[in-house]
Amino acid sequence: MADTGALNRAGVAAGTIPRELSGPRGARPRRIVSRGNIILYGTLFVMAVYYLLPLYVMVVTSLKGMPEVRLGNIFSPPMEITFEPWVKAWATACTGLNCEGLSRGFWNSVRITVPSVILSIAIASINGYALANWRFKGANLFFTILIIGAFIPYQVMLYPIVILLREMGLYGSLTGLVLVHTVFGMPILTLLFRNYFSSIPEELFKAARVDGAGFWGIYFKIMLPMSLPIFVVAMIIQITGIWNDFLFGVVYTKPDLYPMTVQLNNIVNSVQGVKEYNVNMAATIITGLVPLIVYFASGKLFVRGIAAGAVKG
Amino acid sequence: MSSVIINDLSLSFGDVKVLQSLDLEIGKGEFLVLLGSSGCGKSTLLNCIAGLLDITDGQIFISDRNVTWEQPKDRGIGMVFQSYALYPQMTVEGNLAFGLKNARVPKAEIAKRIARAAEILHIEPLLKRKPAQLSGGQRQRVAIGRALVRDVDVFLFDEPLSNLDAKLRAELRVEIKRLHQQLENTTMIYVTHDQIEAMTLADRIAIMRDGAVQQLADPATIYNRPVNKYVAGFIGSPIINFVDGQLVMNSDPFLKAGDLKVPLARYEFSGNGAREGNVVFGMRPEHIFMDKAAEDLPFRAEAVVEVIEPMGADTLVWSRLAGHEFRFRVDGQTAIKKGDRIAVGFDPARASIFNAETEMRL
Amino acid sequence: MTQQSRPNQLFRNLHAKIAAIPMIFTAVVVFAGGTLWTIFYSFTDSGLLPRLKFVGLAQYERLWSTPRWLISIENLFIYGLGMLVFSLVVGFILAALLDQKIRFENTFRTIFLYPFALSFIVTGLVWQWILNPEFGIQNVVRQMGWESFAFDPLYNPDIVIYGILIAALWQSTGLIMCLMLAGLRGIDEDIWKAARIDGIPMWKTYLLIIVPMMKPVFITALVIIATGIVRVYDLVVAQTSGGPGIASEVPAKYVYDMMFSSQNLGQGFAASTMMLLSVLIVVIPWAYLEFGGKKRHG
Amino acid sequence: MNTLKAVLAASTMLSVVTTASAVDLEVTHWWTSGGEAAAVAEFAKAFDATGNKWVDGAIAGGGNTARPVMISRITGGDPMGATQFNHGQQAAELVEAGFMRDLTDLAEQEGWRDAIEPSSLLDSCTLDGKIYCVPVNIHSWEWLWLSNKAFEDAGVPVPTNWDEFVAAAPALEKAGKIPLAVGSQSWQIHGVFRVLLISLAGPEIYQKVYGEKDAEVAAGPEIAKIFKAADDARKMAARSNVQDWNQATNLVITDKAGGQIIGDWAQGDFQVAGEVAGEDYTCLPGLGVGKALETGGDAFYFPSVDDPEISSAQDELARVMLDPEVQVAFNLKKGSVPVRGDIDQSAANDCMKKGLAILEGGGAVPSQEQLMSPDIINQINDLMTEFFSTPSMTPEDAQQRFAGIIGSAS
Repeated sequence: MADTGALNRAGVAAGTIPRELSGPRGARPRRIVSRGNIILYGTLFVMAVYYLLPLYVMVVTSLKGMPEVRLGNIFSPPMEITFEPWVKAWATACTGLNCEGLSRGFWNSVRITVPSVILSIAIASINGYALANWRFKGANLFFTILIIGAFIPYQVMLYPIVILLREMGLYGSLTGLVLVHTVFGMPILTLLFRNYFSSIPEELFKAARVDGAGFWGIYFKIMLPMSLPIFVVAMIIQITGIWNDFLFGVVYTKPDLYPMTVQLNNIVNSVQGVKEYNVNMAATIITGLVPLIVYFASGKLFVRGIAAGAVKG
Repeated sequence: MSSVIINDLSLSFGDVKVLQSLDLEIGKGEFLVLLGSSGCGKSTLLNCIAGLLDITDGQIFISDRNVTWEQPKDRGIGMVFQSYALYPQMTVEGNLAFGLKNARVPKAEIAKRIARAAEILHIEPLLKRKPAQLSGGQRQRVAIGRALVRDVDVFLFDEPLSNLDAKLRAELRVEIKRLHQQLENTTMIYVTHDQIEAMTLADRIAIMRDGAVQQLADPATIYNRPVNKYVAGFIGSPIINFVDGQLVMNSDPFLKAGDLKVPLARYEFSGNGAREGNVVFGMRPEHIFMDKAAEDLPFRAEAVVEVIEPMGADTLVWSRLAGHEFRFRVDGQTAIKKGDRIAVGFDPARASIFNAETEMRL
Repeated sequence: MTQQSRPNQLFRNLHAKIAAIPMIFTAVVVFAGGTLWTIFYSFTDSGLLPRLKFVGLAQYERLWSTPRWLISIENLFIYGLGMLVFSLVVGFILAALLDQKIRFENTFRTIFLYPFALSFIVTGLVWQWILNPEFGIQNVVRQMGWESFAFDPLYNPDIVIYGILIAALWQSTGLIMCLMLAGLRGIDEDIWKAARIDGIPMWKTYLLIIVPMMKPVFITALVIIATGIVRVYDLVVAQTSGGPGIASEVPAKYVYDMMFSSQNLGQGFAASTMMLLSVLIVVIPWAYLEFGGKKRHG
Repeated sequence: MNTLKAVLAASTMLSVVTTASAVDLEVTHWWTSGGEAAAVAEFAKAFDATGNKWVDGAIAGGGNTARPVMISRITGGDPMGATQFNHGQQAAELVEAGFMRDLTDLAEQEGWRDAIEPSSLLDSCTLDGKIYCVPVNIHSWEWLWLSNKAFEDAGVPVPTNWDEFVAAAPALEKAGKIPLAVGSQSWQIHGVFRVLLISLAGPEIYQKVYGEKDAEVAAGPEIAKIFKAADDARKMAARSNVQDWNQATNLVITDKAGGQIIGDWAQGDFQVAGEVAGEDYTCLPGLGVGKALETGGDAFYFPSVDDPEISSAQDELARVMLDPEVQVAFNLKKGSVPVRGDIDQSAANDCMKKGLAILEGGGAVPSQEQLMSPDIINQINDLMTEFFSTPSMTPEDAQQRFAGIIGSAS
């Protein structure tokens, strides 16, 4: 509103303004409740309801007892809040004879996600850097294959990878699954990093070369410190992606190592009599909690990073 | 003794020839400006000298060493970029020290060199700041400092002033010149598209076009005796007047262009001599005079004023002379108006005449 | 040391090449190799285990005469078209709304994007619950007094794929919105000023000026959506398991079921080869344009 | 890589030897419902009693979800200690490729050939004269489970055969009940069809179609009748909208549905729910008319491993599974029939006794898994599912497609 003040002062200072010029001045009066605003905020509100509804239903259902769930109004708030479904989902829900709930799957997911995220990002960032700044003959060909690989339905490679892992003696091991996540995360991450590093002025890279830094020197001393946001983005993408993975977790590991999503599916599908929707919903929320926390914690960076990486495409 | 020698250098990307068989020899302590419009290959040439681009053919020598396949860091060069290219995460001091650390220069020596560079460039108070906290001019000083601390024989400037506003540009230009004078034995190769920078800074200017050098000479020669029509048109502001005409070689040679007839007895033809035929006659606006100042000149005529562009110190007059458009410069205080008929004159000895087909100087 | 001759090309950028070994391995051995292996074995009658008994195109003939495959293709087509159109339109509209200098922009954006953090398994389970006619929306509306209200997409073979689409859109439009928003923010303010001075209505400015300017963003969004479409699997498994009947089957599930449940690898490989083929027809020209042809030099 | 593996195996062997013979044996299966889990616990208990440890590898979501995981682990070189499969052709290729242990010696030592009844069960485990699996139970599909209370509510008597059930459907509908509960998974729908076929058309026709893959019979009038009956069934099941079989069973237990056609494993869930056969629910083997039961079931396979410690644990488990006491305990919980002919059946409840009577009367027919490849079974599954979920598809169309699939299998 600084402009208005300036304008008003100018008006006062001018003093003798001809009558015909003394019409409206200053800022245009803004109506908060204009028709446009009603439509604008109305639409946003309706959309927000659509997006929030499932979360609401999950939370509400998970806090109800089974008798109340059976009453059938999924939107009504719980009459009597109970945390039993949460406890059950976390600690005692059964798959076959294993009644440890999701807790085991949680730690498995942590054990799978942490090394996978680190390895996949390390490799992809170096790939992106090599592609953006150190183009060598054939680099584009490999990159093109890699990007096309991003579109190949996983099913096409499911079986050959079983064979590959078997030949390497890694089938069913944590290492094997980490490698699979690294391989399948590579196309999109490499693209992300390549685009980001390409957007860093080339002159900076040239200056570093004149200053005597080599391939690794430039990567660690110049590029890495400048790329914190894109690394955070990559981490967000990978943590959510790997945490949420189901297919690889189920195909390439054994039950000791099942990640949380697989356990969730097992618990939800291990119906013993009636489906315990409240426990299922609690289990669902618990499973989604980690990526949700990552997302809420990273907030703006998530959005900004996506923009930086993807818009340049 | 030569500092940088470029021998038959070519560069192509696939089928596209970017640089074609260039030969250049730059003396120790010389200030060479590579001048040309964008896309002429001047920056590419600089990158080749720096070793940032692999050349297709030819050789590069720096300080009598064949560095054609050396890494940039081993060539004994420092480089300053248009966008400053300061490492944003490091302080000014860190930026200055980075190259030295990579070269494993002892700490004490690094401190000494930074102190010296900071003094020369007046950036001592900035050493602890990050680049983002600096103004454009300060950043470019730091960037120059980064080349300075490397203690190298050759400085490469890639349009270092193009991102600055006019006032700062003038300031830093002088500073670069002073720096060059201070560092007597340092060779500087400077790429720009700004002819004022080129004229003010250069010992010699290489004018480039389409990956080839058009003319390599000192600024005065470039200005007074451009080797071809392109160079004549490129250098000088306002732009040189061109008139298409015929060269007639009677006892006294003269230019005939419609009703215009200019005696060329005083014109110094270049070595390969002059032949009759179609030519382009060039005359710089600042070499055309009016009224009294024109009285003693070998060529005089009457011109009609069409447009007047006052520019403060002087005024640019667009006039029509014997059917041809001539721009010329007069004093800023002039009282002439549109439609005035005025007497103008010039000395044909200061003209440049080019073959209409080859566009080479006659 | 002064090198007089051109060094061996193989050793130029040696570090970059070493660093790229994992990428080259992935591209060549896993992606290209694995794909070729699958294609190769699609001409065999491999059952539970791959075996080299060639049967020509028999697997493909059977594939295209199997109703379940045809339904899968039809579903994928509907789902894909729906995802493309609605993701882009809804994503763009949401982005445009958020770009009106509104209050609580961050809150709204957070709300629209959070489902993207959830897995398809979670998404599928939640929407299965909400769309469950006994407990979900249908029941609630009926309890409110509209007795004949019917909304049971997951139990109606004719519209089940749209039930899946609703969940998929819920999960993924937020991402598209974010891309679009970034694209909108990247557009020069002067364009808006010019359009206002020229008196062009806002919707027209968007449609005729802004959207064409955002072509790269749209292409990126398109590629991201398209990648997800062909892959759709977890969501269907969690939401309907392909049912009711086989009404919501999708190709990825056909492949999986054929390979592992019917113990007919050959048939599964043939189906995945068809998926691959359709993807490649779209992607190869795009990838070539985007990454193959263009050179980046000063 | 193989040397490395050998070294690793050797080193683990050493460590095992020093720590006595307690071996953790991972057993994968897809038994996750209440009754099933209780039954598995019997195996686990008995196995743990031998000093070894049962590591449970339950995979939920039914055999179609679990088998891929098991197969890829075996072919991927990371085999479990033992794994469940259905009898028949599911594991045939794994056996052929040498992934499974030959149990012939153990079988002779333990005298399985004499003990196991019907002998066709062991035949299904046999390839080239060698035995590769341990059958643990006999399951039969041909059961109709009825809720007594549901019929009471509808005011009609509890039916005693299929035709009466069909006739009672309108009354059930009127009382707000779902006449027939059917889980919408394809294997369950196919199961309903097969039960109709074996019970209403008889085992000979079943043998011709499923065993000999006779497309003419499949297109003939007897099968046409079955498709008519299936048409009735799909109408009765129109409002059934559950997925899993035990959800459907639960509809019967809670008296929301009149009945369900599903195998004898449903009995386990009736028991867990505290229902009593004859009082709360009624079971009609062969739909009350048929005199034949499929005798399929589950079997355990033991992947070959190099480690002798694990091999001996596998032997131990195989022995435990066929132990007469364990057999009884397990099958009681599971609701299935023991595979041994030489044990006391007195603990069996009413329904089980009815089933045993039919089997003793020579009514055992091989299960579909023994007769057909999974590929063909899945094709029929899909067809039946399509038929049930597409009201516009006529029985005639469906039959024609059915005959086509049968023809392609021969």
